[in-house]
Amino acid sequence: MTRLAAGPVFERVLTTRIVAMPAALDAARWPAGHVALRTAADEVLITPPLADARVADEHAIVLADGSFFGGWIAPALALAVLERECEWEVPHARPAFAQGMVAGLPVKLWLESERVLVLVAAPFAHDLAERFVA
Amino acid sequence: MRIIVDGTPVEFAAGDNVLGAMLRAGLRPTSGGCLCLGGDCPHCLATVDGIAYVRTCQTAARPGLIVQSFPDDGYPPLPAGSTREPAVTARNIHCDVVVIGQGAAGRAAAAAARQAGKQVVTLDASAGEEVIGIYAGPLVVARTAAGMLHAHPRVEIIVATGAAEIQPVAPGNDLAGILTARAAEALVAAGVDLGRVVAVGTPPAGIKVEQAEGELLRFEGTLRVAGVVMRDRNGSERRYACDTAVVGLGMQPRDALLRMGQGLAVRAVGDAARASDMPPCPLAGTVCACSGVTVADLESAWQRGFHELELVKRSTLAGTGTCQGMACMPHVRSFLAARGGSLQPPFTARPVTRQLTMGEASAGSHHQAVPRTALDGEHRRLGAQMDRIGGWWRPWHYGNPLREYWAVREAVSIGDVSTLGKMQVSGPDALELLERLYPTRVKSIAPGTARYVLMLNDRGYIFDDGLICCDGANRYSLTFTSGGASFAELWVRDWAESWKLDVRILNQTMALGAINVTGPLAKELLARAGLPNAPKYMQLASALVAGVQCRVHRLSFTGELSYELHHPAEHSVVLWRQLLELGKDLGIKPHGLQTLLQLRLEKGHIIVGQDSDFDSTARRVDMEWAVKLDKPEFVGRQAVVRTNKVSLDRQLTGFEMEGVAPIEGSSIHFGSEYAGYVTSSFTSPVLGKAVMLGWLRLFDGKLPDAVLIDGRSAQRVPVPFYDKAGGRARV
Amino acid sequence: MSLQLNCPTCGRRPVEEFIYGEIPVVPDVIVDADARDVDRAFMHSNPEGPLTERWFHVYGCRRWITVRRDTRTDQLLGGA
Amino acid sequence: MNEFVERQISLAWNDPKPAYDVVIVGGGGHGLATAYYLAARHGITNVAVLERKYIGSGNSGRNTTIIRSNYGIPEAVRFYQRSLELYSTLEAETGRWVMHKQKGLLWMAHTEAGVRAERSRATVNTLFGAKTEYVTPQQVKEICPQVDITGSGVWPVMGASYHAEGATARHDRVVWAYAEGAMQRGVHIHQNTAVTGLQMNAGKVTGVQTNNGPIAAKIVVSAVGGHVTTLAAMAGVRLPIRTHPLQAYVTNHYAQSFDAIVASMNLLFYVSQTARGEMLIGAEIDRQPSYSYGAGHHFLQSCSHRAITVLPFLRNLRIVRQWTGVCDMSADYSPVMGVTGVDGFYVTTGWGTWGFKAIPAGGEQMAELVATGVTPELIAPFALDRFARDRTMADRGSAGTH
Repeated sequence: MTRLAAGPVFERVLTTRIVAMPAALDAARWPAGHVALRTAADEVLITPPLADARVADEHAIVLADGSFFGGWIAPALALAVLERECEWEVPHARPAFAQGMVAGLPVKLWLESERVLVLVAAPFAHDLAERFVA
Repeated sequence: MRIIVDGTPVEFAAGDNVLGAMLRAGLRPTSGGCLCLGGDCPHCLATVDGIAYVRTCQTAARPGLIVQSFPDDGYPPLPAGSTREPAVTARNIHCDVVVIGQGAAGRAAAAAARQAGKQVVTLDASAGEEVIGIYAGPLVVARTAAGMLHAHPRVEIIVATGAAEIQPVAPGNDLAGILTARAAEALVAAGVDLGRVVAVGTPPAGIKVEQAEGELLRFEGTLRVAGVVMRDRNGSERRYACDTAVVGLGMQPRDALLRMGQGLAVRAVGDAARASDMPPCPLAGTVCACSGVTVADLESAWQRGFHELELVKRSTLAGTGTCQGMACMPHVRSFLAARGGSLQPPFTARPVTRQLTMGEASAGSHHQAVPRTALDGEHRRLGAQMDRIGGWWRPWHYGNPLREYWAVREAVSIGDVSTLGKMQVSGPDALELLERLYPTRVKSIAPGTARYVLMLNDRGYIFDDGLICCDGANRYSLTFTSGGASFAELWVRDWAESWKLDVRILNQTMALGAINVTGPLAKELLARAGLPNAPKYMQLASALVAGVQCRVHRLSFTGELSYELHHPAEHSVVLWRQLLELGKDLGIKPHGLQTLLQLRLEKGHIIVGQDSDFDSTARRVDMEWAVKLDKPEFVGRQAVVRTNKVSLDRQLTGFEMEGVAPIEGSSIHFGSEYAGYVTSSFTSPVLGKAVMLGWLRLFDGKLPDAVLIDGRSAQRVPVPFYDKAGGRARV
Repeated sequence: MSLQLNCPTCGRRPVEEFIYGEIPVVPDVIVDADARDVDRAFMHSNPEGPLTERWFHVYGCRRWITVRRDTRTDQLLGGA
Repeated sequence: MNEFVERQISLAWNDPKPAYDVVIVGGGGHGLATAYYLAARHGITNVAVLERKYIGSGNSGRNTTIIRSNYGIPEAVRFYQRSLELYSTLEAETGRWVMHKQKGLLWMAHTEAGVRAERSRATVNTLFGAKTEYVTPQQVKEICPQVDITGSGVWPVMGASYHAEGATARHDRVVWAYAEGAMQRGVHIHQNTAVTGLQMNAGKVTGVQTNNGPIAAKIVVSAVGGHVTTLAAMAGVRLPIRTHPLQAYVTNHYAQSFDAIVASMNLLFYVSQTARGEMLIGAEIDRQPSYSYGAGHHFLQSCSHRAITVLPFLRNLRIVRQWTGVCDMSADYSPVMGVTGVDGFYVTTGWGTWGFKAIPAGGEQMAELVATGVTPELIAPFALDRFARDRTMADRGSAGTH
């Protein structure tokens, strides 16, 4: 039987956070190699952070944001924990973004076929590490 | 293979349930009552592996399992309990259809749903999957040997739980040796010898019985049934001697889950969908074994005016025990129909239909997570006593609050204020939004400066305070208290949407750390950290401090020279350690919340939520200067105007007293009259007396000057208590 | 109650992910400015039946959504 | 013989009359107590109580039966202390066993702020006649040995207020004792009688419409629970009330050995053992307004989890039933009693999650108001017009709790 690692390693995740008019975010294109999480109609979270983030909205708030903890983990582990700790149905498509309560925490998920990014606001990192285990 | 029953090993065979093994050995967990073996009646309950009220007929026997009968004279004892048992886990399954019950009807329903391409989850009590309830969602909750199962069907729930057999109600029905027909069939199939069997009503299949004819009058015997007495058509009694009495009195649907799921996509199939057979009106005997209710009790309740099924249930407690009316309800309904002339609907069905422990119920639940700042580890390493304050883990003190206090007053200290709410607002309507939200003239806040503000709800009551910082044209940063921050975001977004204003809002509370550098040597410390020209009072600057990019707020809550360093939270630890290192020879100490609360009290600053109340207007907290009624519109303005027309009843005021401060919450008296209470108190080392804030009632339109607090003389005094001219804070 | 709400950004989620917000409705028959203010601040229509309300999705997108719900049954209604 | 089978109380039903001096809408504890005290203390017996289902079918039959007076503001402490005293003599007054038992109530704090709040509660309680003292964690352990004062290492108990007079009584029996006492004095109680409208004449209430026809009345008192807003609207009265579900559950029966009532300020649960030995557990209200009696799974999960943290022995107790009431929660978490601005129409509402403990004093005071036309001093602070007068009764001692 495969022995799993004691648990996923979570660390601070650096991002670029942009709050702007939804249309400006709809129109924006991000360079390859970045994951862009559309957390709300007027907000996007991009990791790794962008060197030069621009959107067509002069009032946009664009920030380097290190307020999340998380990490990439194996889909099998993620789904096993989610089956236990997540009441809502995780999307089946890949890639997919989802956010909501997991293990009682406000969790953001980016699900790819080969890996899953799990994020939580840094002040909950301790709880995530305690609760998001195999 | 053996189980242990009341300390004695009992053999069991593969496939046995606990009750079956006990019956084969001539034992049973409770003294009597008609056994159903279907999980419906309360007659096979025992304590199994420390858990009382387990239906032994539904529990598979396994080696070493410990069964204890209930005490003869009462209820089982409360267990001792332990904090270290592993938590029960829950498993969530999303599917199209959940089928509850895997008898013929349930199997057919599941097959049909699968045929139609549906994802189906089946749950089968006989396989140890007991459904405890159906909830909105919809959600089917089941207890299984492997933990709790939470099934979330997208399409429908099919209840195929079958029917329960109706229990006999007659004198002697609490004897042992009475079985329902299905129970008898199951026991015979399992090789249990029932001896001489008499059948009442529909006989069991495949068992040699003597059929008792007529109307059931009573069971006879001592502890165990020895005979059944019937009345025949001619009215004469006849006794049938027996070792076992088997009753076939009809069926009632197990439809509690169906009724519980009203309004949801739930349907019943098979016997669960059938109508209930109605037994004849019971004449005598125990109706509800769980609560010890007899037919005589029903009669008494009826005679005394309790006619509604629910009132009969409540006055006799019939149906309120372990089986939740499964055994008694048909008889109680039949009784009431005979007396009142109409059949009343059954009790309302509510969870739980099959029992679960509180430990099982809690599966999948977590405590509300309490956030930690980026400096949480630093505080703990420094030996801080941590406390949950304003929704965060924060250092209450680091072991010696007095040293922390003096460090601020005489040297320099740092405090973690990362928990402050922080928000950015930009957009064409940013100024308009803030003008409408805040009771201050936002337009007059110059770029690069900040202003202290109150936040009023639409009752005109203060719900938070903080700062507005102007970052440029239509760009603002807002701060809120630690406890108020989460609500503030809801509040700002809600108003912005409701006014349809064009703004961008970003909550930065979690993204930014904040360290307060305070004390007469604060400026010196910042100079050492690379900031020789720190901003002036209520001004802002962006600067590198100890190599970390910071927004420096020059303000003061402690009463001493103070700088708040807002910075990306990922750099908090570096900044904190650097400041402690650079300030070593300046006498630097970190201060906790306890000290901060004391320092600000000496300055008379209120803590919203501690000193203010749910109904604190600016007038009541004596801060009317912060509310600009000459502005035409802001949230709460109408309420302020309205409440100002009413006489003031009480005000938050400062008090001083000689000696040691009384506890917070102490009562204030004016003469013999109750006049209010203390909200904050502290024996001030620097002033050498007790200082307090508290609510004081007005008497004849005036605030009394001399009062009694905790029975001791105290004086009402203006705040601040410390550094009245403000020279130390504003240098 | 295990109500589920449909967040347009995040999808169906249990109600525990949201914070409730009421939309005050002051009846037109109240005309006096102070009386309207008191009503808006303290009184509730508290209908037994359809109610339009706001929910803040605190565990997800952190935005307000508007929901119509029948308070007698907690069934969600369309049209919000 | 099972002593919990009720064998004393007799209810004598009458046919409705076309008119009464007083019609009380709502046959729960408050309505019936008001009727009882009208008859017993003021000799006013031409009274009808109208109940849309059966008596006690609303919140009176769905609460967790706790009686206490450890509130946070003087006005509330005084009022609930009166109620607590009336409860302690209710059996003597009615001659009926309502299973009243003084048990003592522990209100635990798990934070510094909680400790401050409980010290403060003890102070104001003592001052206004309620017996409450601040106790240390060690004393908590002595009062209730089952408490794990480490809070499973997660929520340690830092202190508590101990309200020695905290008690319980059997909720249904309280309802019936008042009903019987009222009936014996001539009051009529009509079940299955739903009020569908109010009869008004020149701004004055003159009676009610029911599903069984009209009934005239000189005075109509609303003692309706969760559905009060609908009734008051019939008189054009706006109320500061929202209706919220409140849930609870019980376990099976166990031998008596949990003596106190235990509540936690931070973990928001309360636990007691009933006279029959069930553990009775409740928590805070559901946050959204609703009239649905549907049971919630999250409540069962979360409340069990929180209670086990401090009372680990609960882990292995089996749950029998959970249920829901819909309660009338006021804008300042205090009751609303008295006149409404509409002649002949009085309300007693805002009973939120604390209505049971207020039944005797609420009934007594409302009866005095109806009988004399003068608002008694004890309930004057709880008048409906307090919101417009900026005299709200916000009470930290009751907010979000039972």
